[in-house]
Amino acid sequence: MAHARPIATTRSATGIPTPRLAVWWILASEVVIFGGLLGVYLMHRIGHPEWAEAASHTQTWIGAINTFVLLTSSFTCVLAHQAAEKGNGKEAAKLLGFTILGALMFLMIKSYEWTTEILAGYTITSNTFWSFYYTAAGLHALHVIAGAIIMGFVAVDAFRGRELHRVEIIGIYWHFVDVVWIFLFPLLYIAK
Amino acid sequence: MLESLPQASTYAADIDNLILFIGIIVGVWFFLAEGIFFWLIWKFRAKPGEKSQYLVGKEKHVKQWITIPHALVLVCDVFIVVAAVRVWYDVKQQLPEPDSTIRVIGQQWAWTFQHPGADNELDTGDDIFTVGDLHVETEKTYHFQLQSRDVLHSFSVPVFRLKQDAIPGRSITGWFTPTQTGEFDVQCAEICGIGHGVMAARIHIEDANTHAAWISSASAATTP
Amino acid sequence: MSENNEHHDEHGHDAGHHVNYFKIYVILLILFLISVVGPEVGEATGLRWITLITAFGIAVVKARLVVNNFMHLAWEKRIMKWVLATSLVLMLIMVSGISPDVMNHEGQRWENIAAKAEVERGLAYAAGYAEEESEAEPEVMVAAAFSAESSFGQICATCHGVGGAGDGAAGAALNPPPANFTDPAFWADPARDRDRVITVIRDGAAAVGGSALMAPWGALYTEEQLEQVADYVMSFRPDAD
Amino acid sequence: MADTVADVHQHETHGHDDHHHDQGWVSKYLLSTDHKIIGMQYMFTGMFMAVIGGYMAYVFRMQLAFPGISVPGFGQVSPGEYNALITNHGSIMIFWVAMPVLIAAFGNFLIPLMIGADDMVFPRINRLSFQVFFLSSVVLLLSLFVEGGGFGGAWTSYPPLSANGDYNQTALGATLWLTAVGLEFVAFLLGGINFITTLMNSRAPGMRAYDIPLVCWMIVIASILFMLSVGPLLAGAVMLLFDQTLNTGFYDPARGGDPILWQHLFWFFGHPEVYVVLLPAIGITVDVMATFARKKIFGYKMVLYTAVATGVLSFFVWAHHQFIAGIDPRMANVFTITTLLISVPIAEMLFVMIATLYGGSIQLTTPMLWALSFMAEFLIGGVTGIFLGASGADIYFHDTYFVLAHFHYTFFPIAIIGTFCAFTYWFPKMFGRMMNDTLGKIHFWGTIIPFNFIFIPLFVLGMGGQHRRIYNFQHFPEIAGPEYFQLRQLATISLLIMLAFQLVFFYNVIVSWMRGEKAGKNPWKANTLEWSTESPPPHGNWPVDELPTVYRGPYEYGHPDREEDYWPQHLPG
Repeated sequence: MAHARPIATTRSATGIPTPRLAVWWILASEVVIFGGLLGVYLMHRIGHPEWAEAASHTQTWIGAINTFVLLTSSFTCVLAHQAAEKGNGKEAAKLLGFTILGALMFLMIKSYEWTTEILAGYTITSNTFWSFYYTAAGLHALHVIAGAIIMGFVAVDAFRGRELHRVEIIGIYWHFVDVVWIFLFPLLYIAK
Repeated sequence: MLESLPQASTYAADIDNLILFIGIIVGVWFFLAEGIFFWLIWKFRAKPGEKSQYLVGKEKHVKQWITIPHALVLVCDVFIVVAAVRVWYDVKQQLPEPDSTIRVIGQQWAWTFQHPGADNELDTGDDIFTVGDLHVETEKTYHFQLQSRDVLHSFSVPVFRLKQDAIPGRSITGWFTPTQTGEFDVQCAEICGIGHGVMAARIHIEDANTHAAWISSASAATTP
Repeated sequence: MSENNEHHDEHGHDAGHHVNYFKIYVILLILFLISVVGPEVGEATGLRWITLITAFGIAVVKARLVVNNFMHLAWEKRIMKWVLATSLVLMLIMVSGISPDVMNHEGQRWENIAAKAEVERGLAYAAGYAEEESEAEPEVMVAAAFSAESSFGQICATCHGVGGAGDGAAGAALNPPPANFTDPAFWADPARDRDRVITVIRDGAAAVGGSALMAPWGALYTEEQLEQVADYVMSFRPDAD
Repeated sequence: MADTVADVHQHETHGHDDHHHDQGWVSKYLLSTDHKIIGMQYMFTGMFMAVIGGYMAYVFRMQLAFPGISVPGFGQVSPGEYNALITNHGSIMIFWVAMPVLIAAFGNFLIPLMIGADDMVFPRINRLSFQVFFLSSVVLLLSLFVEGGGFGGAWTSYPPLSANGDYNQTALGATLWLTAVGLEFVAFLLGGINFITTLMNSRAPGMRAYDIPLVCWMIVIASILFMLSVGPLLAGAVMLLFDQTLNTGFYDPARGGDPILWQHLFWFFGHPEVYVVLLPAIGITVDVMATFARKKIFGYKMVLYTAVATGVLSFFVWAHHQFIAGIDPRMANVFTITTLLISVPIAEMLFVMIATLYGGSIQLTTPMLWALSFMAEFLIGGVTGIFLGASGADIYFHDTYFVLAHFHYTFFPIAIIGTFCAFTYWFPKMFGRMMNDTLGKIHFWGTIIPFNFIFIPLFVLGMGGQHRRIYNFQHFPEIAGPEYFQLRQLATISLLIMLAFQLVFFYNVIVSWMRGEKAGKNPWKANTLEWSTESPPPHGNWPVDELPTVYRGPYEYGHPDREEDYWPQHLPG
């Protein structure tokens, strides 16, 4: 739809372009959401040494593969930003496509992991460690899904050479999702 | 209306005095501020042909009108904090040697009281359980262990000026020393479901003889 | 679009920083390997600090690398750094305010009995006492010698009354009102036999189609105790001897 | 910068015209992305919810004053219904009245107008924000009619009562309530990002940070506070939702959870939330006071800095709501100190308000009466808060009617007085016509006087040990005496009078809207930018090539160099 962009959107009193300013604020609010959840988890984890036993049933190598996948997708995402800055929309779209592929791989591995765990009897109600495990990883996975969908739209636009600045915006968001996983990985999988 | 409530514990008067102390401090500020406020409204009401003054509020001698009261508020705060923390420490933090220990258990929607019975020890065979009636002896120091079976409750005894939430899974210890005989309300002060309004109990503060008589009669009733 | 032009002007600030993204990526991968291998070493050698540093220390380094180089926060205006730092500091404040109550299981004049029991149960289970797994007896909070009468007096009587007449203090507010066990009409229904009384006490009245206000109490009693309480309830029956 | 803006103007001229004509009623009023329409949508939804909240107050006040009667328009109140009424009254008044009206409605309406922009920076996100908010209102109202009735676990929703249907007997109502609150938070996160970025980036040329009207600053500071405090509660709400629906044990002590945790998460948000609604109200009253006292604010920066200080401090005080809730008693001392510290910036703001009157030329118009009464009434709320912040006194006062009266003396000035103040002040700008001043004053006195007679008796009752959320006091002999009943009846009758006077307001709005005197651009002779355009402002606020430029601060009243006693921000020279 032909929607006129208000003049307000084009002003930039801070020197930060408005979309990027907004995404930083979104990230600030995400930091407190994940920070709250992980902070609460951390307090429980320290207070409950017996959770080490439950945590030993998580599959570290799957978590590790997923970390690798997300790191790589972050890498392709930043390359897409580089391409977009040079005005190369097609290249940016291709790299964003790789990033989306990374997201899908992450989700597939995640579903496999959860399936095996649930089949082994570790469900969200098994004990509070598992409740935290599924809640935190699930909230993160939701962000992965949302990011991948938005990235799809951005990639299509970028392919047609439109709205190239959005590549950077979705990139910042995507790296944040990666950063959250960087902390989730040791918290849920490694610390025994 | 606070004065119509008896002060039936050792710290009830402390809490009332603290409230009075804070009341005097904030009362002075309140009437001063409202007084000046209404006086200014009257004094500077719009008069035809008179233009308002242009005051920026940047010069130091003008700013004083804000900064000095500002500092005074801070000083008053310090006094209030000291007074409040002293009372708080006395009621909630320190724990005098008890003469007896009782257990208070909240559940939807009644209070169960576990009295130590004749041997003055909890969790023995002669403990006296009552629902809705707490019997204590005046001038004796009691510890209470507060527990809950289901949801949050709050053990509130207005005449003691005492209140403490009961949390399922936890045991919270507190103390009181009754100073006056009589029969008073115990309330639940934390919403606990549809029966919250009926979760009442009575505290019976008795002198030594009456209390001993109650213990023997209650023991006789529960242990056949 | 004019916006894009302006956008690129604004973007001038990081044009001068040609980050070698591939280099950063390789460093991240190396750090990632350390964070996987390190804890294994830590566990094998029993040195807990190795685990903590390699797991969490490396995570912080990795996050910094991503945030600074991929998200370009390093070249962003100072205000956004402050905003993000503030949100992190707030989380620290939150955790330090909450942890005395939630992380600890006891403190001044309070004790978290349930959490302690949970820790103990879990540790015992982890230590390999497999038999503990078989439904460790749920703790009855009032650890006195069990008697159906006193248990009824403590728990049931709040609604059903000490005499079982449905006249307990808490019962007055309930709709439907609590059952009156001394009323012959109540027992007139032949379905109300001993098994059903046990079921209702254990699983709540809703389990047999009754009011949800009669809560399930099964967690409080062993099967044997349940029967005793049920017998005590049955003893209110007017035609019981 | 100026060149760039001019370029953009030319570029955008075309776009706006395209957008403007041939709009149906639906796309103009329901699906509009215009910030003014969205502001109105928020305001009317908020006012509708306020009517529902007021109706609830009427029902349970009747039950308290005349226990057991069949309340006209409701019927007999059962304990479960009573709990649902007080729970939803609290939730509605804070989340669905104070926030949408003060922040979202006036934020949407005022921020672009006051900073000289043609719209919010993300108009479609803005619309989405309202749609999510509207959905949340619908879900909340639905929750009142599901099986078991509305949620009755108080607006604080403490688990285990809220986490388990066996305990609260309103399993579905509780889940819907929680969902509604969660959606509402999402709506305000979306709206908040819009307010913040708009203020930061889209100011008119020449408008420096200290030229922004305080009300805009306050709404944005409030949005930032909201954004940074709500995260942990959102996470906590997901956990509570899982406890309710999936049977997890986050708050179940028997399974390694902790009920205290929710209280911390709730109040870590809940206390900043108080300032989230307070700051916009202060901004509104300060603006109105400056206009009608014809005075520059006595210390613009002081107000701004104290607002920021209040915001920062508000993150350190949350546990004063939990002094006796079972937190470690040593922590209470820390929180007593921080809580009393917060009285310093708040007192300073009120001092500034008082000092602003000095040397003024005070016109007692209806909006000014509201602004002045805000100061007078809020002070009562403020000083009674000291009793509750002092841990020792809180042992007695916690969860009594004293607390209830205290926070109504803060929230009523904020949500009701603040709203009426802003509404009567900006009504000419919103609808292009003046409100009837006589009717406005009748409404003012008919609201303020009964208001005090509702809550002063409740202070007294609280002192007497009457505690909250009890549907009938007959089981507590000490507080069931006739003198207590007289006070309760006094409060209830005052409430009825106050509610009746609101009809005057609605009558006034409708009549003024239809046939009020035409307002013109600047009926109050005020300085800020919104008064430099038509009333009501057209789509795009100003003609595209006439967007204002700012030359001075917003409160230049009574300047000695000028004949008129006001000096609008957009006039050069």
